[in-house]
Amino acid sequence: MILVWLIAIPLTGGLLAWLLDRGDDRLPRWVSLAAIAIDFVLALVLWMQYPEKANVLPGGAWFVEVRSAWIPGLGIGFHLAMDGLSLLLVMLTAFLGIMSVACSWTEIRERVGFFHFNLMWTLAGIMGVFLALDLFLFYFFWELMLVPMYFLIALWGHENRIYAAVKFFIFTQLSGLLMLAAILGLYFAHARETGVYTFDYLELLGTSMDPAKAMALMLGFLVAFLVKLPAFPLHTWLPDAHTEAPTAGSVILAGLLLKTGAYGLLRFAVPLFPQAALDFSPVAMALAVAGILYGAVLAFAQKDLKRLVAYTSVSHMGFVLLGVFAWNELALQGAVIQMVCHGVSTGALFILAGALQERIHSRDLGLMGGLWSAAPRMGAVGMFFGLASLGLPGLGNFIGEFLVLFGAYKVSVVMTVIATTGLVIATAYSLWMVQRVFFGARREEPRPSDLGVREMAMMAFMMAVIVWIGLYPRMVLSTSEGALNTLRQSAGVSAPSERMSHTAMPGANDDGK
Amino acid sequence: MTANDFGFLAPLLAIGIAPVVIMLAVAVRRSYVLSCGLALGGIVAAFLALFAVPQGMPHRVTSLLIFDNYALLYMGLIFASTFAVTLLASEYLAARKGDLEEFYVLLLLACLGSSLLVVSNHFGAFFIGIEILSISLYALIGYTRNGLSIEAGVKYLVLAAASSGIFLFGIALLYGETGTMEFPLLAARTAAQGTNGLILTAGLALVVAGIGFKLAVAPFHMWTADVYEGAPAPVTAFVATVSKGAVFALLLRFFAIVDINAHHSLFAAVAVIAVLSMFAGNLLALLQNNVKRILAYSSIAHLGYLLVAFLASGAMRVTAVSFYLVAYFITTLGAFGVVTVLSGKERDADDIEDYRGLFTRRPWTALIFSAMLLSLAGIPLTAGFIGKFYVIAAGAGSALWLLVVMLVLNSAIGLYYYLRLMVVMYVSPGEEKVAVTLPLSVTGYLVLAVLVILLVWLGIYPAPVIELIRSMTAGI
Amino acid sequence: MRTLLWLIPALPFAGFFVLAVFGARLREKGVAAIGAGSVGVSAVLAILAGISFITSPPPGGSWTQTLWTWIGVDGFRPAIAFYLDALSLVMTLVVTFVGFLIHLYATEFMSDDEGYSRFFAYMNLFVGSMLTLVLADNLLLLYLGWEGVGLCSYLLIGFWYKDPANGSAAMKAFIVTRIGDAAMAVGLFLIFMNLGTLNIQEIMQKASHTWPRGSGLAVAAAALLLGGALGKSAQLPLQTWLPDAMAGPTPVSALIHAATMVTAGVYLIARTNVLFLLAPPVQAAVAIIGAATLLLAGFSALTQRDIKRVLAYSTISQIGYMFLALGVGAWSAAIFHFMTHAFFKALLFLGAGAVILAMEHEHDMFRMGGLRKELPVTFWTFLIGSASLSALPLVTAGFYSKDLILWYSWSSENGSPWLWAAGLAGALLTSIYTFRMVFLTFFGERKKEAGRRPGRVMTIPLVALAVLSVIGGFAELPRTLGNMPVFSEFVNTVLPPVKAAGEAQSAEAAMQVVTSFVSLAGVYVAYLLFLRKRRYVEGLAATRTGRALHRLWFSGWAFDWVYDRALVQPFFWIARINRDDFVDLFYDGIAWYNGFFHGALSLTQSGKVRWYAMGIALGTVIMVGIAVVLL
Amino acid sequence: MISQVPFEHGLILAGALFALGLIGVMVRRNIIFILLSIEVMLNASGLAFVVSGSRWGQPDGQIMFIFILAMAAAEVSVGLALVIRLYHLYQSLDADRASRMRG
Repeated sequence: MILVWLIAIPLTGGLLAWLLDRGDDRLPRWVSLAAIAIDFVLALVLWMQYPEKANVLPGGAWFVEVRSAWIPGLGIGFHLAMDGLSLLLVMLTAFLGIMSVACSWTEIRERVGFFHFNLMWTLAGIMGVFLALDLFLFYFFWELMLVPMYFLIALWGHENRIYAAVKFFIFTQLSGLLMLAAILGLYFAHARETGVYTFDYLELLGTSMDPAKAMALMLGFLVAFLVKLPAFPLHTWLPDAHTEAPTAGSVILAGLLLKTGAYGLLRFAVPLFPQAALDFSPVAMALAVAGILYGAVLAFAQKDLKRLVAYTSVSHMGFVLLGVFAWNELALQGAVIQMVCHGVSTGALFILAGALQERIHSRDLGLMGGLWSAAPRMGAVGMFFGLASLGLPGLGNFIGEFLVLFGAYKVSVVMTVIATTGLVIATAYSLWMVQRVFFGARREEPRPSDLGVREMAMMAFMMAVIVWIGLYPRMVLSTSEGALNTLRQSAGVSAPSERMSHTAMPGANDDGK
Repeated sequence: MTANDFGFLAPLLAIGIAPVVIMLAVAVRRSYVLSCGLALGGIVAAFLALFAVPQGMPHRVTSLLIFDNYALLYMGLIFASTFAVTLLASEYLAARKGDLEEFYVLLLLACLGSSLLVVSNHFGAFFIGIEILSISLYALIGYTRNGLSIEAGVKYLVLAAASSGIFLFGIALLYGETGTMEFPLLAARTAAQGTNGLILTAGLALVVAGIGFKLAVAPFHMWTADVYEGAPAPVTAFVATVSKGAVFALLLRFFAIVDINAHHSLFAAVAVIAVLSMFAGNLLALLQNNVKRILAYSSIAHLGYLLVAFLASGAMRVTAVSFYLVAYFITTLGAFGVVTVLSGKERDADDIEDYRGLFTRRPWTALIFSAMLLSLAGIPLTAGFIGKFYVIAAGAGSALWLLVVMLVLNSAIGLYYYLRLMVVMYVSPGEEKVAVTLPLSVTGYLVLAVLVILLVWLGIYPAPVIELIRSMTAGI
Repeated sequence: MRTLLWLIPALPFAGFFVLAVFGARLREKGVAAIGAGSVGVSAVLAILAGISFITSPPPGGSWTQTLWTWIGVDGFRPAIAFYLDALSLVMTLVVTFVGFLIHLYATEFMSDDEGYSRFFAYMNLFVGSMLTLVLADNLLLLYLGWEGVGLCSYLLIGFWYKDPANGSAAMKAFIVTRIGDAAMAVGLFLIFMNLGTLNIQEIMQKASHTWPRGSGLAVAAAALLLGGALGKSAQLPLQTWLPDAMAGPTPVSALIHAATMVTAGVYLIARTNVLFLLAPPVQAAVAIIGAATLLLAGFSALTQRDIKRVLAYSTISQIGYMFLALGVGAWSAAIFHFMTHAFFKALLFLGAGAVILAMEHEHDMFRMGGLRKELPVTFWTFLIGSASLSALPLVTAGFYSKDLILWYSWSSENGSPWLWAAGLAGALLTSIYTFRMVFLTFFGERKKEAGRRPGRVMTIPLVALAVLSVIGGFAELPRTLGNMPVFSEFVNTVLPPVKAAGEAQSAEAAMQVVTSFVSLAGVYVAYLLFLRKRRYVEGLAATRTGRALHRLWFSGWAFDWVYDRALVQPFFWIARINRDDFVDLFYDGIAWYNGFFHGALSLTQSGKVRWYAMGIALGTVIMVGIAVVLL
Repeated sequence: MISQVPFEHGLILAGALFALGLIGVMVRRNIIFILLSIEVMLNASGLAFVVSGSRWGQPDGQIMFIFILAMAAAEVSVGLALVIRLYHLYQSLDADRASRMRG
């Protein structure tokens, strides 16, 4: 039941926030904060109960599960379940949820209730995506989170918000519908094989079909997840959406929505079609590497701070894609860490960008510079997250990226080497960003004020998480371990790493020449 | 004809007698409220009569009509929709001048024609039903007698009559080839003849073309926007829902008896129509600024989607079409309902600018309209989502992948204008527009509230309705 | 002591944390106490550790302290663990002790700077990272320290952030070293993939069992690690960042860009010596790169005007010597030179800092002169440092260490006369440019009044380092001069001994005479050219070849120019032309076509009923046509 | 029994009439003539029914024709009413004038 609560509390909180929006706009804020904080506490409680070795649980790594009929006529059930992977992402969702409410505290002044309604419902949808185990239910949540997100961008965004919001919506909706078609294809394929019509993930696992069909269906899933992730060349909605969204919207987009794509890959695309995913993995890894480099180069070129950060997401999520399609334990663990850390660090960068925009009313890097002397705390925090995004060891992102690369090296030496050069470009854009914003002499008066207590508190939490994961990632790793092992088992033994490891030795030799 | 037959005919009789009563009442004394009330009473009576039909379905009354669960389901849908239209129209019309009582006579006649369509088992009945419907609609569309309304009426009349000619010719060809106009017999003889008779196929194609006009599918769609725009908003709602739904129900019944999958060339032609409709509808609506026209074009696209399910085979086909129609009825009635309650005396609220900042002026109306638009776009928590899911499922189940992909692409295009319309309502109005300030229409909002509740209920928990539709359409 | 090992790096980290969080609220004295104090305590602990390590040598010659498993995935279990053996002990001692002296110096040098606490926070972070680097028991933790010191280098070069030029220099430093680091990262992947561990000692063991000498994988692994070392130690071809790094405050140059961080590459190669021994081509490359670098940098140092840039090129050149030593297998000699270099180069930088402070931030040596009288302590200590750098015979530390390198470059198995000749030429260059610097700065006519004189706190480190620059060399007395190889015996508990070709002792003595003569000759040449007969030099520089060479050397052999044209500008160009993301054009195109079709279709909605009828007629014809044709 | 006109011949005649009517709808601008052309179309269909009925010797075709007549009458009466309103609005019977709604 606790899983239902996780989704229901933000839904209710959002509704309450909206209904209570009568004059005093503090009420909706507090209600939302309370709702999402309760969620966070629930998630923490679950984490504390999380069994040390979840993968020895019978029947998979699910340690909380809810199942009831929904539309029995079509084999649709209301099936939520949580394993370590979902747990981590749910915690991330609640954590960034708290941050996104907090970072809107002074930024949003219009239609506060409705804003928080949308915020909470987006979060609820995301929670649902991470928990759903019925493919129809998954798709339901997948689509559900779009509408409030659309409103967040379209109503509270910046100059070009409508364009960005529509672009975002159309990209995700179109790819989502392709996924729906693929879900249905799988549904019928399974029914043809077994005579049972069901959307239940656990039953659909291991459906056998001919390779061409499996590949087509896998691509249907993949396109939805790659758009969300986003992978090159399906990424172009992201810079617009991230740039135009209000701060909370950017935080949720970058921190959580992108993770739903990665989660989908991990949970559905690969385990449901292991062979097709295996066959496709060279292409996917190439796309990942292209994304890493392409996003990094574009980030370097940007003049708009939020746009810059947005392109870094393209680059960083490339590592996740690389990790997922390397599909060995190292790479998968790395992808999970990268998801969590990218969520937090990019979220923090967007919050900073938002704080800057509140102060100097611009995101143009050309108009910034020299802010360190006026706002040293902001500078230090900006530096910190800049370093996190370039993958400085000791910070969480490093663990993620390096585990992915370690894992990917087992599968493809060439891809790994190219991806590693992305680290150099990441250095260039991160330092460039810090340089442009904080260093140099301040040209324009007045001097912006430094981060306040609320903002500093948020930043402190986020920095703590990044350092904690950077130095002691084992709590995260052991949480996702069981889940990832189960996923790898359910995908069967023919995971790419097993096959490719035979070729890794000569590959390494070639590289050495 | 036996007493038992009359039991089955009761709903039709009720809906047929009501206009006569209204006419008589008007002859005695003109009373708007009375005729409106009588109309509502007639519909309610007809609806209740649906529950009182005798045992022994399916039951044929002469060779013309057949009463089965399927017919009852669609009659129920038609009656309920007409009821909603009547309520919407009551206040809409009350704000206007002129003789208004006859409106309900025409509306009930149109309803009768529609009902006849869903029980017809014979081209004769089909013809009579569709003409009763059409001729009533000519008058209804031109009812408010302003320039646009008349223009729309004339256009509809000319084109509908021409398309009647087309399907009549088609029926004549079929009849000439098979010697019968009774559906089951026709199907049997067609099957016996083989499916590649030239005249037979041409006849079927002509029938489909004529029906295509009523359904407003491309390339027979061009009247739609003009008629939707010119007709009074409640009539538009009726045209968009009841008239299309009834014709589609007939189409579905006919081609359930005459297996369309056996007619490959016809199947291809209908597939082409489906694709053309999707693209034409969505592309036409893309940058349109008139809300009624947007909804018109959107309905063209939706009929295209519906044809995808129609072309599917297997058990899911009828359920998918029926569920989609139910969702579509609710959504479309809701959308035009919003247009109706926002419309002023002079003209309907059909300019997109009328909706600018609606959320600040009338939050609930804006939300209802948003819900309807989201449902049209097929977003979760609305009936439209389940409907679209069902349609794609039917298509995927029959491996109509090309059509499914087209549907998916078009949904994305369609999204653009739904979102465009939606976001206009939420942006802050530049200066407070006082163009449309009507007193709140109580019955109108009542209808809208019920529709929204149905919409969300179907979106969240569609299982009972799906089961109902399944059991009711099992015989087809 | 063993259980307190972790405190050595942890204390500076703690200092960093305190200063970062509370620094803004502390007064300068408090900041100085925390900043210098944490490193001081760490130095004391290091000395205690050293004493206990030497007095009671542990079995196996090392201590390991594992704090916790850092990452535990699959077989990948690098730990946060510290490993102390002779090599890391030497490094630790130098880092903490020299580090402490420089911190002390900086408490005065940096006074009244608005970023006082920030400075010490960064410095503490640096020391902590550097200690992590040298004490790491696995390559991943080493990499953490490695990147950490790179970060601090970046932060401190750009410390005076208001001048964008400093920021650019800082970015250049970080990015260039990151290029090397990327190679090193790939090396880590390769090593883990093939050996299944990142623990340094295990790597050493497994590598020698798994990989035959000269095998492809061993070569690749060594080459990739070398890539990292080249970047960090500013060796060819990644040396270009170091001269620009002088934009940072002088104590930073002393600590990071002379004494410690830039020698991390040397440490890395020494630490992973087995890999290099398994890869002879790479080891040869190390020697050749070292030789080439020491010559190139020597020539560049000859032409610089900025006193700190002279020292920077000198640092590159001296690290070149260390690489040369590593390349010929003289592991202990490299480490020995690292130690003496840390003393005298830190001393020289601190001295230069005192000069610069006195000259009110004037860096150009040609605008100085005659400071001998005005800054006596600085002068004498600087002179000692210079002598040590020039390796003046017998009395300087530099002599002993450099001599060892030159000897082995001739005599060891991997040595060759060419390498030796390069080293010797380098030695000549070294003493010329060093004394050019001394003469220009402290002799000749006075061109500017000395302003602020160094106070006591700045003097103490100068003196202490001067003493070390003299006596530091006595830790290793060659066969010909007392034969007390204390240092190499100690270090060789970890490092393999030199494989000498077995040259006679007399040859070594002869060699020493030659080198002594060369370095003294260099001093004389400098005296002649830069103090007595300036016109020779000016005449030489005025010729066409002279001007061209001067320009070439002054610009550091035009590496910057080439990199700018070949790499940086193209990158900027690609970034600039694709700023708006050409992929988006595709989607924009789709949107445009949708709009276009909307317009086209809208034309069909003409409003004319006859036209609509035509549509219906046409549609009917098409319908019937399809149905009949496809029949 | 009177010798029958062959089914195909009848159909060809009906088809030709039908096409004429359809073309009339498309080319005539006068709304009255458009209505007339529609009558031609409907009657062509009626003719086809009669021919078909005679082929099978059934009355059904003729019954349908009567239906069509009735329907045509109803349609024309409503149509003429609308035409009168249209004429009031535009002072013209030109069908193309009634094109205020488009796009």
